[in-house]
Amino acid sequence: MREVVIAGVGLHPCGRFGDKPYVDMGREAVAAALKDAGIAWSEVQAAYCARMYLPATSGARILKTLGMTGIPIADVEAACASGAVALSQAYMAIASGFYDVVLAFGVEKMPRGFMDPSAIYEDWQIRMGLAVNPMYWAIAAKRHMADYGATALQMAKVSVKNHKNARTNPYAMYRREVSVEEVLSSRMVCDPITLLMVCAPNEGAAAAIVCSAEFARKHSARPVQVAACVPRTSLYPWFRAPAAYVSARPNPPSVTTRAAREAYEMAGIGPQDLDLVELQDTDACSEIIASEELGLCPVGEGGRLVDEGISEIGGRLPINPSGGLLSNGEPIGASHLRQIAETVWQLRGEAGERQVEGARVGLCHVVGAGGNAAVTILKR
Amino acid sequence: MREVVIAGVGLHPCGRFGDKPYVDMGREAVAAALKDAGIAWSEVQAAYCARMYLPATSGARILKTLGMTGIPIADVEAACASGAVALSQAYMAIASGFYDVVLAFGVEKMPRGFMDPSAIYEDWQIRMGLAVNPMYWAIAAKRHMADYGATALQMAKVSVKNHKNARTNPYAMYRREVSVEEVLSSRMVCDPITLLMVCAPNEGAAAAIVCSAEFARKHSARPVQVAACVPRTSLYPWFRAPAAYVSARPNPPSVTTRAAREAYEMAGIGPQDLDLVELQDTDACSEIIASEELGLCPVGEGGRLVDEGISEIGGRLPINPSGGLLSNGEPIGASHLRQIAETVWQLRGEAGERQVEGARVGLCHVVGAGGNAAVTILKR
Amino acid sequence: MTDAAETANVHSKKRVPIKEGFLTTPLSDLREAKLQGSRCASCGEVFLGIQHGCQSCGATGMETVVLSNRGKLYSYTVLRNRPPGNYMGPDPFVPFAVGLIELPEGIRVISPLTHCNLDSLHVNMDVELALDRLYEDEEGSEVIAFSFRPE
Amino acid sequence: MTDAAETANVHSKKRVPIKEGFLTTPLSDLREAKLQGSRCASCGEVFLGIQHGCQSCGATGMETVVLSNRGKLYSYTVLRNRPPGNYMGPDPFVPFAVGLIELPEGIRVISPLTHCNLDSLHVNMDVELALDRLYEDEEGSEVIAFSFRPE
Ligand SMILES: [Zn+2]
Ligand SMILES: [Zn+2]
Repeated sequence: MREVVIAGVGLHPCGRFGDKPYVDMGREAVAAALKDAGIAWSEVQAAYCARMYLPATSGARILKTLGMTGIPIADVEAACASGAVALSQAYMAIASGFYDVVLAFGVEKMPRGFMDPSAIYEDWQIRMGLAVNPMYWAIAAKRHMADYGATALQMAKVSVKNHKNARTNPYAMYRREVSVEEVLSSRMVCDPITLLMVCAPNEGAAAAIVCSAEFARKHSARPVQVAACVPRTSLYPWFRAPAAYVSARPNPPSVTTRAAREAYEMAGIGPQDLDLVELQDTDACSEIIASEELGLCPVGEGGRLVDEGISEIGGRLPINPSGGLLSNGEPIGASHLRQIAETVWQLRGEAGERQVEGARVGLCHVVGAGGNAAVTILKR
Repeated sequence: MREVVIAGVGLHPCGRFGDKPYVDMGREAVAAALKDAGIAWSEVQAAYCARMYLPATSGARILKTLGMTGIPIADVEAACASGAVALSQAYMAIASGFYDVVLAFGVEKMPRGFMDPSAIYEDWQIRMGLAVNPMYWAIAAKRHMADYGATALQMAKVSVKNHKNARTNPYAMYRREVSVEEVLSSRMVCDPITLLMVCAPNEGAAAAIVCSAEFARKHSARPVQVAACVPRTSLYPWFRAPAAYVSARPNPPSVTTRAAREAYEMAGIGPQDLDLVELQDTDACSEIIASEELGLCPVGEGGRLVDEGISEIGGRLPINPSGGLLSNGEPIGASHLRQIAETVWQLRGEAGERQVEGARVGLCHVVGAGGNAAVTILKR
Repeated sequence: MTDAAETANVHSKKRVPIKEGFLTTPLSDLREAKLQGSRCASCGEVFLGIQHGCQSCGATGMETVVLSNRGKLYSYTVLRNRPPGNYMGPDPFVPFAVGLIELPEGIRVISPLTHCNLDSLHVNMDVELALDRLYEDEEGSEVIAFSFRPE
Repeated sequence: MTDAAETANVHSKKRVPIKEGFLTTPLSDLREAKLQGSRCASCGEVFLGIQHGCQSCGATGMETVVLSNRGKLYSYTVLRNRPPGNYMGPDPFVPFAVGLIELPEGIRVISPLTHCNLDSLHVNMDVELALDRLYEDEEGSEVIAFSFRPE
């Protein structure tokens, strides 16, 4: 298999953009990635568009505005891991030699108001009031508190850290610092999760130009290697939306843990080698739990990472230097590729005030509906 | 690259199935394909689920009922070519050696009543009454008549042939023979297209177990080789739903023609080598035009294939021995894989009364919204 | 959900479960009906409702099993905002708790918690099943939903 | 679409095109307004409406171009059933023709055919633009749609 690199990345900011068409958002992210890579659109040989709430053939509709070059274009979806599916297909196509240059991009534009719960939940769940994503996070958080002593204060600190990191991220939705008191006293959503501890589904677009190392050498000044890209689904049981029940027997490793282990093995890199992590903080406690599942610390000690400053920029292992989902929201199709763009910039030393000094290896993680998760490891 | 084969196929019938959940339809097709292949679900290493109108993570929701084995599962979509995207991803994964056994399947279950036009069309097109798929086929047909003398009688004969072929296809939606007079006098939809000349979007599921030739040798008695699988998008212009305008300049080769040429080259097989073709007869004239675009006859002579009995079972080159979309309808995500299943059975000599004698090479073709088309060539 | 509906032994309306297969029948006496599930004959894993196959081991031999109406609160939260979509609970909205209930059959079920004081909930507390009419469907049948409440 | 609306020179209501960028402005006199498109400065391809880039060659330099109001009927059909969704035409439904109109600028546009006898249509016939009020939007503006009719 050939070495696979990312030659360029591009983002459309995360947020809410009213009537702005998703076609424009997607095109802007792709055009930025092509420019960053120094690669012409006509050189791209295939494209994968990750999206969850957009209509059929969104990818083709976006890309025709750059010129209809006749390449295969597929929309792909795996809930919160959609972007990782796009990236992993591009990875496979490049590593195997099928193609030299592939576009992996993701776009999301939510319908106005709340997400349609029927996209995920069954009718009876909606009627009984169980179609509430933060409910699952909160129930997991409450048990983590009971089992390991995680605290609402630790969760608040996670939120404070991520909001602080986002201050200088021009693509983040929220760029305002918040205090521990503000987080704890913000409106309760699902105990113990307050409004400032939870991420919002929103809009955005992200793109990565994936190519062979050989091709990149001729075009890109600063390619970043894709050392692993591992999307996986959960073994039974899966406790997260839209689960209705789970096993009370000892559970097998979580899908995040399994994806991470495979990624570490594929990359020949362990958690101790990581310089930064972008992970799925759909809520503040999810950062704590995911840190443990990814092997960044022993099980039950995720709260210490923020208590001891380890996960801050400047700490031993910065987590979510971009501000994470808490500050960027979750433009679902774009979310993993947004993490990828941030990590590429970090590894190139281009992250400005939120730069993790000397970063050489970064991990990106997503997990969500349908038991989908993915771990990607990038290195320079 | 390694040789890629289909070790087994399975179908859920095409039609309308009321409240039957898509999860059950999909599971039944997948279970049939596994049984046909003699391969256990636990041996499958990755899965691609093609679907257009179903909700997020449909693939994972269907496959968890077979047991959550933790493999990567992605939903893929490219309008009418969705199934070909699933198959081509499986092909790439096997050919490159990433995996030995991959499931490519497709499922569709339409919402009750008509398809939601906003999945394809823009608001202004819907308001002006332009969001009508058969309109595009009819406008193409009318011009083909003016340019080359194609006739409504030829179109009626195509419909008669395909309905006749479907008589003994247990998976077809319509299995009743019709007469030329019946076709011509059926309700006019869009001149010159009558109701019996047009296919219906409907429901169904289809699955193929794709694996390396080496793996198949140990499991499957009758593997069929995937000689080419080529999904492509159109160059500008693209005249088919939801196009609003096209160029009046001389047009480049159509996406069907380009996909076919690439498939022929990849397979080392020409149109003269084909023993049967399953192609996208969304309407009767589309069969005539696609025959020309696929190089089955010179441009303008597609009508002769049916006039002279060439495209009948027993003719020199049977087209749509399954009954085509006219008899099976178009369960969009499943449609290409339904063609694949039919062709696998034909190449194995298992197609019963509709068997094409001695068939060794078959071509499957789809084309639709977003400028997507695909050509797959199978051989034994 | 009202106490009146819960305690009514005699009723004239047809009753249907919120999801086919989730409850034992008949539903004429809601104090007698229970949650129903499927047990894998191969690995023993227990699931809620009717299952065609085992999500854990993939086996297809499944036995119907009646679930205990007493369990322990494995974890919980309180929903402070009206759930989206076609939520059938009280209007105007009243915050309510949702728990993950561990049953002796080896399954944990997500369920609303009713008839309880939101402030007195705690992990591992004993809870019991409560079946109540949630709404009336288009055919005029009473749709019966499940919840748990402190014992 | 009514002749009254078409011939109204004086109007008090705001008028907006069915799609932003499809028509020249102002829309005060519908006999003067025309279809509007974009021409690629690089390859010369012409598109309907505002384009950010050329779908044919990918260049980004696009010039606005006013499209001729006379063209030829390249092909057509007649819609015999009510279109799905939010179709704004007459209710009850009246069958109408749709054509692919070839304009001298090198573009063919899909357009309803109005003010015509459905039986007298033929390929290559001369047609001309007709702009009419299709409906009134939520803000009370007249929404102007395009069609072509026999010259
Ligand atoms: Zn089992
Ligand atoms: Zn151009």
